[in-house]
Amino acid sequence: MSERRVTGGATQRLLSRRDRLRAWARHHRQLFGSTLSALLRDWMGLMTTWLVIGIALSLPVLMLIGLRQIGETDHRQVIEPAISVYLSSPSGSAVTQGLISSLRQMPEIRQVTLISEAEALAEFSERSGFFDVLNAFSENPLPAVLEVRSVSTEGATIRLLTQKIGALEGIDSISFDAAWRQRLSSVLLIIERITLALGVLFLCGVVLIIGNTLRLTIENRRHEIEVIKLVGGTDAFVQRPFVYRGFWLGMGGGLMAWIMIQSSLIYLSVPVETLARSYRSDFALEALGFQESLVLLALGAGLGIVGSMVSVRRHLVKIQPN
Amino acid sequence: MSERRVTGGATQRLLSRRDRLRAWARHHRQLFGSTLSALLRDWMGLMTTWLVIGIALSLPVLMLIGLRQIGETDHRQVIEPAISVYLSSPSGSAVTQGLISSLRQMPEIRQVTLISEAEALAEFSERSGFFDVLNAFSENPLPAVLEVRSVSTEGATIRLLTQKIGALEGIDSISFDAAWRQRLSSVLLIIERITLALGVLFLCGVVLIIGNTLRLTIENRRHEIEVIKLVGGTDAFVQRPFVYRGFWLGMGGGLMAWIMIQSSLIYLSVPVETLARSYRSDFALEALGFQESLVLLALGAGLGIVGSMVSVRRHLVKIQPN
Amino acid sequence: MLTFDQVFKRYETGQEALAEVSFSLDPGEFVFLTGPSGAGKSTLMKLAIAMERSTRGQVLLDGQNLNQLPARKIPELRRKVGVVFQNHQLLFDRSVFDNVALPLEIAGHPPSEVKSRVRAALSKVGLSNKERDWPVTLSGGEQQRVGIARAVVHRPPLLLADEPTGNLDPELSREIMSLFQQFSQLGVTVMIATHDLDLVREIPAQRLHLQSGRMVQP
Amino acid sequence: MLTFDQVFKRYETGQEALAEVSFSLDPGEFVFLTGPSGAGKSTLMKLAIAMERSTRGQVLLDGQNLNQLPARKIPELRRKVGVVFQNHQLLFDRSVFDNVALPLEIAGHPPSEVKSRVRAALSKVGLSNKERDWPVTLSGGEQQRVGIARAVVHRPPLLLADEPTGNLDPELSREIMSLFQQFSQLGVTVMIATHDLDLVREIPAQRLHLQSGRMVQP
Ligand SMILES: Nc1ncnc2c1ncn2[C@@H]1O[C@H](COP(=O)(O)OP(=O)(O)OP(=O)(O)O)[C@@H](O)[C@H]1O
Ligand SMILES: Nc1ncnc2c1ncn2[C@@H]1O[C@H](COP(=O)(O)OP(=O)(O)OP(=O)(O)O)[C@@H](O)[C@H]1O
Ligand SMILES: [Mg+2]
Ligand SMILES: [Mg+2]
Repeated sequence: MSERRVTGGATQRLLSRRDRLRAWARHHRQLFGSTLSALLRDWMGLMTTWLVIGIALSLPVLMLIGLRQIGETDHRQVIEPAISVYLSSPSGSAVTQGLISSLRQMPEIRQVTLISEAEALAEFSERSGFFDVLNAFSENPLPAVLEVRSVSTEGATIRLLTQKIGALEGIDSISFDAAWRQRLSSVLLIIERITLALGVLFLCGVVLIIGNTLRLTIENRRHEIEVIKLVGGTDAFVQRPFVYRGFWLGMGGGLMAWIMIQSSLIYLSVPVETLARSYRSDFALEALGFQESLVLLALGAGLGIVGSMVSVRRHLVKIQPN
Repeated sequence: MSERRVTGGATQRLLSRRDRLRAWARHHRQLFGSTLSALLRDWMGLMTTWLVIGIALSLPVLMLIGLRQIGETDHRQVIEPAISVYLSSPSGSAVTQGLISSLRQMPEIRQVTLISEAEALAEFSERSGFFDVLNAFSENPLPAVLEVRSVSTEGATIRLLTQKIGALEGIDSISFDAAWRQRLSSVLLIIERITLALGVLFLCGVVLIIGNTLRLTIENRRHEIEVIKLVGGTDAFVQRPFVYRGFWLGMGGGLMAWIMIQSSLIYLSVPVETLARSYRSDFALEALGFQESLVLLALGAGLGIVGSMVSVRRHLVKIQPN
Repeated sequence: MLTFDQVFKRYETGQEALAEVSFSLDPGEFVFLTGPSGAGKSTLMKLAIAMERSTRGQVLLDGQNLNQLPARKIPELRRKVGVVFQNHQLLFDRSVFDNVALPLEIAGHPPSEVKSRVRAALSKVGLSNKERDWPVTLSGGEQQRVGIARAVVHRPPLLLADEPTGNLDPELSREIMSLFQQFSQLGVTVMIATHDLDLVREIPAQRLHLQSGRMVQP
Repeated sequence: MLTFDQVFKRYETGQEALAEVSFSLDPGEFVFLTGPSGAGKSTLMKLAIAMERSTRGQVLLDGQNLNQLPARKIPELRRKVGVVFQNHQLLFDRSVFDNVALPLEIAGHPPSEVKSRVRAALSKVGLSNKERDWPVTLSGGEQQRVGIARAVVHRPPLLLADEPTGNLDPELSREIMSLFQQFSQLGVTVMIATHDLDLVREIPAQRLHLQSGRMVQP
């Protein structure tokens, strides 16, 4: 199991490959716990770092959740260009039925929804807020409307489609609410820009923070590193604890982010739902699920390891005993 | 200028009060520069810390700017309860003129604006997006409207006012758009909550980060502190460099925040103005002025000094030579 | 100048380092402190500069009872004492000059005076040419001499030296000892902890001997 | 075991620390390295464990030319050498046991073996009862002995000791020296830098003498 080598008469026991592998595994096992408890000894610093990382992780994730939720509930209905076709005949008429079926046969069209005269009135008074005024009319002045959704979302294609529909029979007029779409897309543009910029900024920030924290730790343990190198420690041996520290820093940061995200979602859910209700939308903030939580933790841990890789080797090489 | 004291035959020159004051001022002058250059020597760590502090400072400030801008431009018009009074007589009639003047005499009413039938139609079609439909009417079906703004913003008072107005002549109906107000105020509630929570969180965060950075520096200079204490350095002497370090950390963080805020405002101004224009609002993001910039820097520096006060003394006392 | 009265010191670990130690040094006196490794020599010196407090008994320095001294008075006290530490206690991120200047800067002496005094102290220990060097680039003995220069630069009335010649060759040791003797002739009280019995024999001075924390006849 | 061939060392500061140093140590040999402070003794030892590289000339350890050794081979080399450093180089946040265990843990020895070997080494330097203590709570001489225990715990074929008895009383110094002699009798090559001429005289061993970086007759 182990060989003995005689060098100049002295006996120094050399370890076999299997022994060294065992030692390697032992070192990893031992570091897994010992680095965490070393970090916990300075719990105030650890909490600060975890909080900073947690904030840096949770902000872009929260914004992503917001965007995703918008996408899942209102987004498609809201941003998808709808062509409103005002009919010249009543909704029940044969002309209208013919129109609907010919529209449904067009490959460019994804969906056709009929909004009857009564529905149009309801929606109309709802949106404008002038309920009382409409009561002034003895009969419903509004026509029935077809809401047509195209397959393409591209402006030029839709304009062509509008012309094609306009040639059909039974149509009074066609409107394609470009102005309104523009507003919404500029809101979404802002949100997307912010999310993107913050996301990139903050993920880089996390790597930077972890790298920097480890750099300070290395600086603090300079003497220890020198001594270990003096008595024959390899670079890998010296580096290993810092990789584990990076892992714990990122992991804890991920956990903090998880706590912050879940509590923000709970904290915000009431006003957001009130708001959504007032628009009669079923928009609701959902907390993170099990899988998503795992992804978040893994993201944190991964960034921690990346941060340690980025920073540690560079700084360790510079430390040479003298 | 200086006295000589003989203790057991040995001569140790003791310094006069004036000399000591000079030495004190010299130490401060010297530290002002030397702490900054010491920080700059570890420029990567310094930049990271400055960036983190900058982000922590700029986020709540940006949100505050957003809130303030909303308040200055649209806010008052938007959130102030407007009572819409639909008239039974045309806008030019004597009845309407009488109604307007009697409303103007009411002390509870701040402002009365007449929206003629034509203006109402324009606004109506604008808001609802159903231009085409309204063209279907041969004559304008809408009545003239008075927009009445009350002095009070309180719900109950306004309801009373509504009843009082309802008793007047020449009125068809009155509406007070409570639902819409509710929506807006819930949006603002969310924003305010977030700003408040983030603001408190982030300012505490800055103090914590600075305190923690200094703690690590102290840890790193433990030996130096021990030696200085051993050769007769007072606690104040030992503490002084760390106060200056705190100052620089906070100051630099404030500067970073300033850069981030100004560039975010520039970066966001285009989409925000596009959006505002689409609502025909003159809402615009203004960059920070000279005074505000100074306040931001002072805030940073102040938080830095607070952070150093909070953390340094506590940690220095614990370091005793052995 | 320095008086120990029935001093007893037990560390928090339970280790008893000194027991019933009594002695008194007059101004200008020169004494050796000897004893085997772990006898309590360094502990005795730590008590004299309030790095540790005695468990029982009184330590008096320049008339002040160190057991009753409030913490904020300690810096002032330490400025009266020059100490050569067993492990040098140099600052490795400052030049030799700045290391030696430290006691003067803490006391607030003007730069011109600092300069001339530091140079004088360095030349006394034979390191005039190393003024701008960094401590890491010095040999063990050179570092030890920087520590000696720092201990004497502010001309303290009491000088404590813990193994000041441990890393020096016999010739240099003799030079440093005669330097200490000169100080003592100027009225400085000097106490030197050492293992170098050759030197102790050569120099006619009182000798305090510790054995397991007790003062015994050598 | 260790060969210096026309070695010349100039530090980056321009300081010339060694010039034309040539010597060779056979396995099991026991030599003293003497010379005044700053003569280059520590520099010579630093070259032997690749802490510094020679400016000119060859250093060979166990047949390997250290000037041509790639950086990743250095740890392996250092495991073959036990070094007692002039300034101990102990880790103050680990217990005495863990300090001594360090070379074994780096090499990956199993815990049970680490335990028995560390205890054996500590008992050889007379510190069996200090196993769980922290280095700060030790006297200067005790710290030095921990450094000695760490240097011998992994039974290296080459032992370099830089001023190992600087903080020890004469009696303890003699014990430590006889410990080193025992090692040498077991085949370990031993080189000891020292100022303690009494000890050098007492022990019949070859003596290398440095003077301003050159090897001269003592
Ligand atoms: N901070 C401490 N805590 C606990 N025990 C201590 C501490 N400092 C010293 N000791 C113990 O007290 C005893 C006396 O130590 P001291 O350092 O005074 O010895 P010394 O005479 O200076 O020895 P040396 O000549 O080896 O330096 C030793 O056994 C040591 O282990
Ligand atoms: N890292 C370094 N950079 C520059 N010069 C150095 C360095 N280390 C040592 N020196 C110089 O080289 C010379 C020899 O130093 P070395 O440490 O080898 O002496 P030494 O014989 O061990 O002395 P001592 O007995 O005092 O320990 C000294 O003049 C020293 O100032
Ligand atoms: Mg001692
Ligand atoms: Mg040396």
